[in-house]
Amino acid sequence: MAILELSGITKRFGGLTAVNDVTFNVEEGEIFGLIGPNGAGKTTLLSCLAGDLRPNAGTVRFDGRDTTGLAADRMCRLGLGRTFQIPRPFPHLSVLENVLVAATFGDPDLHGEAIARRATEMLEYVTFPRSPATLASHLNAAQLKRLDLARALASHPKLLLLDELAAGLTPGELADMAALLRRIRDNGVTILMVEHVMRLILELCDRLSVLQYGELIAHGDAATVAADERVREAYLGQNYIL
Amino acid sequence: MLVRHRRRIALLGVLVVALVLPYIPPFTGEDYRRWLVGAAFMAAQAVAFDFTAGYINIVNFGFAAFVGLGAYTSGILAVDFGISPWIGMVAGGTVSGFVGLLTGALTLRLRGIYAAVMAWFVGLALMGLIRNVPDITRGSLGLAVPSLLESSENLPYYYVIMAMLIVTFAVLAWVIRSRYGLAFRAIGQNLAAARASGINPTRYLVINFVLSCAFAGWIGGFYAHYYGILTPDVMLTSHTVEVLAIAYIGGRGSLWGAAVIAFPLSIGVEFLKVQFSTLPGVHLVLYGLLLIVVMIYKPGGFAAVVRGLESWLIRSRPGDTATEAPPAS
Amino acid sequence: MTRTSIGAKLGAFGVVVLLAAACTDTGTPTATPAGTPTGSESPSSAPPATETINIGIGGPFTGTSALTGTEMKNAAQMAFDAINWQVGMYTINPVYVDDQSDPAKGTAALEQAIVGQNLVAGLLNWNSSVSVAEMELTAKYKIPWFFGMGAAGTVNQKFTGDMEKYGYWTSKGWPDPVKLTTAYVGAINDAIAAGTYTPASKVVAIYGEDTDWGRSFGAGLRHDFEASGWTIKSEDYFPLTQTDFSALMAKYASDNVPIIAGTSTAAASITAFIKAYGESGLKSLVVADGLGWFGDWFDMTGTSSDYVLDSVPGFATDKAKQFAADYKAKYGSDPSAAAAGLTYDWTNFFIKLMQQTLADQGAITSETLYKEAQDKLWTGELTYTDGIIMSVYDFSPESIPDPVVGKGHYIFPVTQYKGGERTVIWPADQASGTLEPKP
Amino acid sequence: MTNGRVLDVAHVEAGYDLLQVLWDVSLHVDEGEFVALLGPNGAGKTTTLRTIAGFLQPLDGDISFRGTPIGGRPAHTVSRMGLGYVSESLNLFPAMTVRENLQVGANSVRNKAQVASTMELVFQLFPRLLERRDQLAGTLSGGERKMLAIGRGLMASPSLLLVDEPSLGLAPMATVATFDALKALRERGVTILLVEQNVNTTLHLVDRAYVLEQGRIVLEGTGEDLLSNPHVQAAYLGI
Amino acid sequence: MTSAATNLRSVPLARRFLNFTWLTLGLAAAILVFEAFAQPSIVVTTLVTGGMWALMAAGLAMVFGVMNIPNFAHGELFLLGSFTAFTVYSPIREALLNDPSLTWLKILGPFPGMVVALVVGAIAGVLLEAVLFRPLRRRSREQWVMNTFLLTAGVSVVVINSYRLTIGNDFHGVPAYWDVPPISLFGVPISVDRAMVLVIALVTITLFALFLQRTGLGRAIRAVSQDETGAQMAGIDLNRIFILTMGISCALAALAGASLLFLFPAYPDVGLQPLYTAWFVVILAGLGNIPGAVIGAFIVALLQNLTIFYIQVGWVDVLPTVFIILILLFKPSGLFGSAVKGVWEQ
Repeated sequence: MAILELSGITKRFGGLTAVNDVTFNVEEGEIFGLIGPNGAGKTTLLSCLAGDLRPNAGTVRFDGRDTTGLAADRMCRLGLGRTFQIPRPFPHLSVLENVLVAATFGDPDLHGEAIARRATEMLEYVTFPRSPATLASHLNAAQLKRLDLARALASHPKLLLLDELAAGLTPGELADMAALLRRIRDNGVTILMVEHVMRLILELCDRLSVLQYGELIAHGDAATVAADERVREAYLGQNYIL
Repeated sequence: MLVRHRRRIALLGVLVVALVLPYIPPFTGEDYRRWLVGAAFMAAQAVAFDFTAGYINIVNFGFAAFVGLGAYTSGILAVDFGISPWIGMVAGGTVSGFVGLLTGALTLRLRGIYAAVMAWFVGLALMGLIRNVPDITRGSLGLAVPSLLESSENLPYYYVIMAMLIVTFAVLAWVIRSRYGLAFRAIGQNLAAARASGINPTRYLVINFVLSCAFAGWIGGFYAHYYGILTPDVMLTSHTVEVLAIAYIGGRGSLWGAAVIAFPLSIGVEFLKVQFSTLPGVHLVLYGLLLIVVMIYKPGGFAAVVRGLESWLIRSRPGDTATEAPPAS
Repeated sequence: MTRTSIGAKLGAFGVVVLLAAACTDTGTPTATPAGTPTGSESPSSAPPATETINIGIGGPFTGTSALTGTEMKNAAQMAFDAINWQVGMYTINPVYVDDQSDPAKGTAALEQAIVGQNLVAGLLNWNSSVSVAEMELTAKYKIPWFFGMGAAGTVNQKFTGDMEKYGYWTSKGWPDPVKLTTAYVGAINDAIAAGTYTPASKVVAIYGEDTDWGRSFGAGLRHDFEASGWTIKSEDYFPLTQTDFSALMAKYASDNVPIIAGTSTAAASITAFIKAYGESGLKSLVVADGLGWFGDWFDMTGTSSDYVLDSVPGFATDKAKQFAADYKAKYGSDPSAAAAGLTYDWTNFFIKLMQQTLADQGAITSETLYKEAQDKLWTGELTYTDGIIMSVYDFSPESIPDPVVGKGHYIFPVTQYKGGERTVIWPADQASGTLEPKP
Repeated sequence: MTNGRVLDVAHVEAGYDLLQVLWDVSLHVDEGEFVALLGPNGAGKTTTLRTIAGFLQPLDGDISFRGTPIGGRPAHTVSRMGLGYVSESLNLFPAMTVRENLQVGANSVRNKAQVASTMELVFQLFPRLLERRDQLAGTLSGGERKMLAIGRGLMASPSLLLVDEPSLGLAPMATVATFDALKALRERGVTILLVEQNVNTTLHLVDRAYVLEQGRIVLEGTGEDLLSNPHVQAAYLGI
Repeated sequence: MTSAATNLRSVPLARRFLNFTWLTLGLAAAILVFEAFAQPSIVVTTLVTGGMWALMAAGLAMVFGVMNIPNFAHGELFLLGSFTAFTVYSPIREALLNDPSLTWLKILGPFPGMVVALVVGAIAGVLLEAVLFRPLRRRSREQWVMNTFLLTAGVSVVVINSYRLTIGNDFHGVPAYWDVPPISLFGVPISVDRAMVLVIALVTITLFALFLQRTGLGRAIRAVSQDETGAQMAGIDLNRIFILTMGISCALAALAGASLLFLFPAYPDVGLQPLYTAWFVVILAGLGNIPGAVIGAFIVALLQNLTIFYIQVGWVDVLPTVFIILILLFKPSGLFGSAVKGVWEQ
């Protein structure tokens, strides 16, 4: 069953068409990859389906209902968790409070003691390396990414949108992250990830879509897409050392 | 846990001091008691102001206009309809809250300085409106308003305004400790992340504005029936600056900082004014300088100084390892 | 949330420190206030004083009307200087009550003065809103206050509404402006009747500063003009500080109004208004009540003020000119007749009242002063005729709290300007010329 | 005074507020060299560059540029001495045209002819910028912005260019183009200190490299040496 | 791209409403402009008052754009300028009164005051930066915009009351700079003083614009306004630019005060009205947008004059304010606002 169905999504900014007639489904329980060169419209597409932007045309169906144009907070409460390309913490709240915000407002089913419990659990779940009392403004980039992830999970999402979560991680950290994402998926959360790091994509994703100049140019399982001549040509380039 | 318990006791202590203050010389004098009324009036306003400025990070630069709107509502109800000031004050709060709702909705899409200036313009427009409908408000002719109490003593008024300060503080502090407070702070610090965490910013922003403005209007009603005369000048920007100065010197985002510092500050200003009566305006110069020095050297205000002292005391007493307990749970 | 415990203690500490400071203040005698015998001669020349009484002098010494307040303070000092701050065996100690044009600040200052410095009585103030708020305090402490300049009808209503209580605001230094507008309308209507002035239409544009004074004056004009068959085309009230009137003049030109009438008490504002009128080339007849209050009005307006109507004498008599010169010598600026001149007269009236009280009742206290006000002032028995602005200052049971307005009392003939000179044009028995329309 | 030593960083410690990031970092760059600073995220690479460029005060240690100590000097002075810095976030002037951005880059150069010829050089290096010279920087694509940032860094004719993560956020194609440009620069004799995530590509490109881990230099060597270093292979190359 | 503004704009109803409102606003604007031209006196008055607000607003906009300081004390520089001009011009005027035959002095007399005011304003600006903003910047840049807003509010209180204490409350003005009969512009009589204000404003603003566009220093100022770090990388000394910016901005305000002395005499509160109006202008135009501020000044002047002309002087603050609120509602960054420096996103 598809948890997310995009059909004919188009988003224009003035004269520029950032996303043009994009259609694909994300199946429940899979890890779905969205790749493409810079400026291809990946983040815009993500914003359209997370409720930050309203598409000019097309519909978004999430979890069986039409959610086109619903605001981001509504989407979150419906079960859509997300992380940002550049992490966005609440700088003057502690790490725990950061996660508490999402547990309190992101999951309508959670009440009372359970909220604090959820927040603590999520920090443990992502193996957050520092004290929960640390102020978010004192964290480094990698820790902020992890905090973003914990916060996204605290709203008990059915679908997780990850925007370049792996950017800037070392190979060692990358392996940890891959394991963590797999564990999240195994716990029943569907993942849609936008990523540049091909190794992670190829390793994790069941299926891939490739976006270029706002249009889908390839679609399918990782091996097929990686082998697609158009993709290699347009996206990977010739002399790139993988 | 111990820390928070002690904190409550300390605040209660301050409250008790404030309540018995009119019986301690020289505050037994009517003139000092009037200063106390003025101080408590400023404190209540500053608390309501900080509720917006310190949490959702929007400075309501038209604050005085909301105070004035409440005052005028209550005053007009009393003068033209003979409605009891007690009810009028609540009505004033309601009207200010309603206009706060509209202003909150207006400023929704704006951040930082734009929202502050937008609120300022709303305030200026309100003042202009009051000024230009003299048939209703008497404009600059001044609206004479009946008193709240029979007595012309300051003491009962002091306890009325103290009660209003306590209610304002208690209600707003309670809201801050609830999930609403968490939402306010989240919105104030990162709007996009707050949305992505399931917070509907419209809702909380408007709730915050409505509450703050409603209390401002209610407190404004007290102004009307204490001084007995209203002119559009109550809505002047300079009055907002006075409240803002107290809130900031008290420390943004603490509520209690503003409430506590209002007393020494506004009484101190009156005191200076008497001391320097030969040089009218010196007290304002000193006040301005204090504001400048605080902004440059202690932007966290009084609350930050206290927190610094506190953590210094805690550190210097190793036995008392009070870990920072997570709030709002 | 926030950490409070030590914060709270510190707060308490702050209060205690403040308390201590305040205590030391009340423990020591109050610092001698400003201007106490500033210009006094050597103390030995005065008879030895046996008692000091504190007299409040109100006014907006800071804030937006500080210019007026400062002039009032200076003029009052000059009046008291002249008697070396002595009335009989009493030495007068002035307590300056700075209301900042704000009822809240004003009442705080006044209550501090009354309680902290034991005022016996007080005089003067400027804004009506402050008057209304301060009336509560004079009633509460039974301190008689004299000649408050807050003019608006609000003060009268409050006074007459409960004279028992608010009678302590014994008298106003300025009548309800409504009473002052009749003269202009009379002058204009009489000129039309006499055929010396033939306006194209009976239409008026009213303007004024947006204060209690300006609005009351405008209301008076509206009432009087409408009563004699005129139509009001527009009414504009501007801030006290407004100096740019070009758009307003464009409007008058477009409306083609034959008469523009109004007032402002701010020198900068009214002179700018007249200047803009001159530049605009309008032919309308202008009533600019208050233009002549300012010593150097003609320097500021030049020939723009030609054919403008006004009804204030400014410093007309030799005595008044002497005062203006003395004032300028002492304080370095030109006084206005409205603030400094009237204050000087009212202060002298107050001194006379104190002297009379001492003579009649043998002591100067709040009670005797109030009784004197009731017995002699309100009845019109006690008047002041040595003024530099008005010939007679007096009250009557019908007029109080206002002074008696009218011929031989608090009123001025309507004058018309030309080349900086004024010609009295109304009432007829005092007139030395007739109303001339602008050619 | 070693001849040809452009940059000498000796025992530098640095950090933010209460958080120390660098411990005893020593490195040097010689005339004409292409040196890389590698390491995992959060190791302190950017902090090192920021400290050298004068945006951070070192807590301890010495930094000298062509023999002159520059530790703790404000950024603009360091820049004027001939040390160019291309930051991770580029810091372009979005509402100025490409040409104006370059002109500002030559802010400290008084000689107009020299500015013109350097701009010529930048346009040769990045023909794309020439095409877009009158376009606002804010409207450029990611790769073009990178080029502009490097171009701006070259405008003052620096004798050393610090480049922070030129591949960050770029699609592989654009990354390749950027590396090509760096290679070309190097061939023109510009001394470069490069910070990179992309260990494999970088090591193929540079003369020497340092590996920074948790605020300390742990390895140093030529590109080839490090490529064959077991630690590097295990931690960064995934072999 | 994911700002709050775009979020809300994505609601369909709001969008339709928005289009509708733009249409209405546009229509209203067209009618207003037409009305204005039907009355040449409004056009002339607008040009003159717009010129004065432009001088004030350009400086305010620049300080915000470059230094992120919402200067609440901008009006006090106006005061400083008018008092300086008064001090310098008074003896000149005295000389003219004694000997009216000095034609050259009659023509050139007012200029020394303006020049000195310009210099004094610049010095005051430099002092403000050196004594207040630099120490604050060094300590913390957190909440910078609001902190400096409050800081300048404090400066305003201190300056006004210090002026009151030392110089007093008197109005220090001159009846006219050039005491000659009014000239006629489009058939509307206008005093030479007012015409000169327009000339001075236009010349100053043109020079200022050329300075920003064509000179290296001007480019450096713009560079700092767009990216401080980038500017430092290019060897620009921020402190010098800040001092320069503050100096120029304050000099402009002081020049406005000086050239308007015949209309606004020097007194403690004289700066308030110009300050409010300048704020109107920069908010309407978009904070930090200097050319926008110049255009905005004329728009605000038009609004004010139309209000006076067709309604009442009293509404002169209310109606333009309501109009600005409407504009902000649908264009949160102002008429010409751009997202160059996302200050409101902080």
